[in-house]
Amino acid sequence: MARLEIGQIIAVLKEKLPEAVSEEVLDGVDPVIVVKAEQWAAVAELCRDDSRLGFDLLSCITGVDYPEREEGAEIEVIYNLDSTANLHELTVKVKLPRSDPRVASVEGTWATADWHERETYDLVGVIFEGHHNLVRILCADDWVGHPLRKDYEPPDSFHGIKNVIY
Amino acid sequence: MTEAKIRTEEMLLNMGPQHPSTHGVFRVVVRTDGELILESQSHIGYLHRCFEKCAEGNNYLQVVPYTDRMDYLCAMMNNWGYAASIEKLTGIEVPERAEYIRVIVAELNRVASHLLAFGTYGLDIGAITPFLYAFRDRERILKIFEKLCGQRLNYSYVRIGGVTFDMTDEILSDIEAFCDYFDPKIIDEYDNLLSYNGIFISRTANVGVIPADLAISYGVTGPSLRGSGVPRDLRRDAPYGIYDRLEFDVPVGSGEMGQVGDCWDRYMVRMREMRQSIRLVRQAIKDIPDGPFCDKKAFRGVKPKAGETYKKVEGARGEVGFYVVSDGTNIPYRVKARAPSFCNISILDKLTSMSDVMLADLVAIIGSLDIVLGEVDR
Amino acid sequence: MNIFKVARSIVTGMGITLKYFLNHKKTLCTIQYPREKDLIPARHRGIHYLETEKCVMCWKCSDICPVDCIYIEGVRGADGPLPGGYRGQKATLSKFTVDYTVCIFCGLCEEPCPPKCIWLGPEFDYHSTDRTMMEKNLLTDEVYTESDEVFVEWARGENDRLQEEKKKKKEAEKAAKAAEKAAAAAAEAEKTTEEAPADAGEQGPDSEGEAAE
Amino acid sequence: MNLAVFTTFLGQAGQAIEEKVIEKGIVDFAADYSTKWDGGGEGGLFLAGAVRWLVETYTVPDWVPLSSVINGTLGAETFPELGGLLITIGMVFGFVNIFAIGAVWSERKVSAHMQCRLGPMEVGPHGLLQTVADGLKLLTKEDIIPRLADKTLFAIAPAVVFAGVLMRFVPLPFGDQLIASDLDLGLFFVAAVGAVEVLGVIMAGWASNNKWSLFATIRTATQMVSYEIPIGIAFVTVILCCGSFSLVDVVNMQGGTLTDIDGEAHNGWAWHWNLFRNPFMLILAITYFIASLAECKRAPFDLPEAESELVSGFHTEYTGMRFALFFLAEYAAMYLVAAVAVVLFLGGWWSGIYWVDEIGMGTDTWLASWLDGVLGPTLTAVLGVLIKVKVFLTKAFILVFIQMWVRWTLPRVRLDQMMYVCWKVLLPASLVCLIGSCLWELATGGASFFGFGIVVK
Repeated sequence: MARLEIGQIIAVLKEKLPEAVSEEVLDGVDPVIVVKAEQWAAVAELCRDDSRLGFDLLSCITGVDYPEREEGAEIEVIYNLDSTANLHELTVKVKLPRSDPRVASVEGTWATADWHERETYDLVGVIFEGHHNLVRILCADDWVGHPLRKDYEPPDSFHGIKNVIY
Repeated sequence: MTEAKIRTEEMLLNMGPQHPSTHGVFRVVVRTDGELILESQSHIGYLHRCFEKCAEGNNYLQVVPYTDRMDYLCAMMNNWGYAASIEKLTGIEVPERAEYIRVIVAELNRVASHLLAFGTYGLDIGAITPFLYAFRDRERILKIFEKLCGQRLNYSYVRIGGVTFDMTDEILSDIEAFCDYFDPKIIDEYDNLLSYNGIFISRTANVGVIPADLAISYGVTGPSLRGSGVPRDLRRDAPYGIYDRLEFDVPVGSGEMGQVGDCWDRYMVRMREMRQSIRLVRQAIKDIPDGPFCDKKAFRGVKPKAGETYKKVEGARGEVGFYVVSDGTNIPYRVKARAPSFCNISILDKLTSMSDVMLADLVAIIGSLDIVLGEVDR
Repeated sequence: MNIFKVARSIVTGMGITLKYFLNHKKTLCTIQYPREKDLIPARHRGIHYLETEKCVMCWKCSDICPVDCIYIEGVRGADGPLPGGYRGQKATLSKFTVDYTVCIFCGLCEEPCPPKCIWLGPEFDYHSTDRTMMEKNLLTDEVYTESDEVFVEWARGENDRLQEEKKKKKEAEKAAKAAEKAAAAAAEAEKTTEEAPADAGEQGPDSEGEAAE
Repeated sequence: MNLAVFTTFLGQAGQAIEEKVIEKGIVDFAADYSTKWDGGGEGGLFLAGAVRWLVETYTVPDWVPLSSVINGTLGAETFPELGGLLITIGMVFGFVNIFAIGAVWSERKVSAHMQCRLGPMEVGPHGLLQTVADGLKLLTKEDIIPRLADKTLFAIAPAVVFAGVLMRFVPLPFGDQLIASDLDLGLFFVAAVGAVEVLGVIMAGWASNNKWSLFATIRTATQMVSYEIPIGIAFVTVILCCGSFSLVDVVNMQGGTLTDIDGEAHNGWAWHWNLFRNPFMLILAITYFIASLAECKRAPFDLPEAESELVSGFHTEYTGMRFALFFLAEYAAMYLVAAVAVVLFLGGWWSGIYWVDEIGMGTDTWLASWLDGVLGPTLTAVLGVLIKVKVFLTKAFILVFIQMWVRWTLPRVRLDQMMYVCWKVLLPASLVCLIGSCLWELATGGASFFGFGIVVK
């Protein structure tokens, strides 16, 4: 149980799942690894269960929409993992196509992913496969569109309530 | 009469969105068998105003007042979390004096927030007087903040590159006077009045027990996690600002009155944290250096280069995190706020289904998780 | 739980409240609000005030406003051609209002102001029974009323008219110049027998403009 | 009614009373014309007699519709006690209202002073009239009945609750001889009629058609029915020791001039109160007080109206005057349980100082004789009555203050804990006290803690 550097973390991941990590961005402000969408569930399990990694806390799930990017990787889902015992952290990205953003749900791995994934679905429109109750959480159930998509246009009215723009 | 002949009916009860014990517009649909809760389903979003969308339309500086309104009870920590993330992104060095001022105001704000948690928790359990005492003392802190930055709740005080106003000697002496007034005497009085009250203990001990692993899995952070016995405090584990230079303890729940991780433990962690916060404030006041209180250039506006970062600070309710994506303009491409209350309250449904919870216990559990709906719904 | 422990804790608690009850004159911490008022600190961020005579109408405050609640209209220029308008520094203002149904009292508008003429004052109890009455006219320090609106409407027209006039004047000047040039050119053309290019290209409005909002 | 007729009527009545008073003297007049309010004769109330006399003497004029029926049924011949009744009802009702107004005000003040506040300060000096203003506000409020409520039950429930409390005032003394009706089974009546209040609360919660109110209703039913048992046992113990169900008898055994089994007279002092009659009584008094808190739904047993859980519970749906009736009933019940505690344990109207107690009682103590000399016998008698009323009310008000004090200090218990306190703490404790008191009485031959047995005068 010790704090690992990002290189060591990647090494552990590659040792177990050599194919999973598709990209490593280590020169940014935070080091980021990009994981293939279809491998993400396995990576998540590994991150939590491997005692060297011990990422037991999922801090945050962020969905970002980049409509100008190349086809097939416009939507990024970013997972911020944290270890309460080892005190290291990891940022994992999954890139998804904008037309059909689907990624495996990790609510079985971290229970907190339940609400975070619902929120990301609600606001960015990422579909988390295997989530037991993927419905809107912050917006109303019958809201149309995903507000944090860059091409989102707010409706003029909602159930007769006018959208007043100051 | 055989058992089959007794027919009981389950009742679907709608608690909220307007209910005094949900601490805001939070709705729980509970299925009850008499007073016993069989299952609950939380509904949030009544206060949703899409802070993240607002942030995409404003420049980096203009987002600061929006962060105030997330957790309006400890706005300093939200300001700090956001400012720290932008500072990390741009590489702005914060002046030494500003770092000390930040610690002072953040810890005072933590005390104010915990005081409110203490008061409203008393109110939830049925004791009204502690609430008024807590508000009396919180008022003193708010007065200091008002003197310092002109506002009582939505400070917008901690900003990218420093703080808005300089700390004057008069305010420092006010803070010192508050610490002397508050620390041993008043908190002891609170403990005698409520914490160790027999009825209070019987209402909160062994109620809503969150085991440590479950708490971590549900992303519970802050005092609620420490109540479960996990000594995780970002001020110590991932030091930011000048916290690595200051001495403080991390109180954790130990199951003094019942099981580890019950409502009483979570409550008591807050009470003990207040003492630690006052200790931190005293140290910071002692060491505060002279110098500039802000980075003037950063104050005029920042334009980080393209990149992204996640920065977390220890708020009064847990980990306040900001994931900021910059595309090189002066307007953030994406700001995602990780609100501690959002994760903390998500455990509620699990808790009600896990053990026998009565209607009055549900109130106690929600109160002990200390949520702020402005933050849950953002 | 031990019944005597509970009883003792109850007695302790009741002792505390009794202590407060008996010393209530000393422990009193409230004030009788409308008659006694608390000291408002100097940095308090309340209702906006504007020192009109300093205003240069730069729109920096309305630009920085995160909720866009500051509305400014007027004419820029040192001479202040708008009759009845409020004279600022190098500007004549017809409208400078803050909508308090929108304002969040963040204080960001104070900082970028070059002459530091807008500031948030100690007043905080701005109230009304009508949402339309929640807009404050900083020029008069009063509620922005319909008669103000009438003036602003008129000023808008007047502004347009002034600009139009200015434009016309300029155009006329230009035309005159062009005509002069044309005449000169014609005089020359007479020699060269070429047509003078008569171009009165429109010049952008230099420094006056209408408030964008 | 014709104004002229009315003024003549009043004038005649006044003249007649005046003549009578002159003829008989005030004391005899009162003694003649009031039976209920005048046991001892000298302390009787003039007003009671006057009204009674009016009802007896005057008949409704012929021009009033149904005058013959009224005269036949309510007139002096068929219903001779009407005057006393009216006065009694008026006094009790007036007392309850004035007490409620004062108690609400003092509850606000007590809570405010405990919480470093001032409380109401605007209406009247120190906000004294605030409650009156609030009452007026409640009166003028719209009376809302939810569409899906059971309208009949919903409408009558507040009245039932209020009547349930008001009826319990019947056998309750306010001072020596000041009692609406000294029932032989007074304590039994108090305990029995208490159930009417539960009924009213159940009606209110059920008829509101609100799930939260229903919760409150069930809580009220469990709570009040359970807590009647420790209260009943406390009653039984006192009845066993005193040998009488009558509240007046119970009080009379705790002070004044006491007669023991041998017929010997003793001076009554504070230590002759039931509270000190034997060691078990002291515990019993505490269990009774705790149970009475639950009985009148006060903190820490305010589960039926737990504002942080049920949001005021069974009266959530009530507005205006109907809500005010619940409110009145709550405060009346507060006084009632306190007054019963005073009667049972704290010596009723006896101040605990023999000489003070004997003022106006016709005995020859130094204080009484001195006062007789200074004021004359009639005024001394009146003074004696006033002192006793004052002592009784003071004791009751101190208990009411303790109720408020407890409320503003303690958190609320949970439902199961409330039942635990009742069935596993209070019930065994009061049963032990009952048996203990019985054994004590047997062992000492009916003698009290201080050596001599007392019998009813």
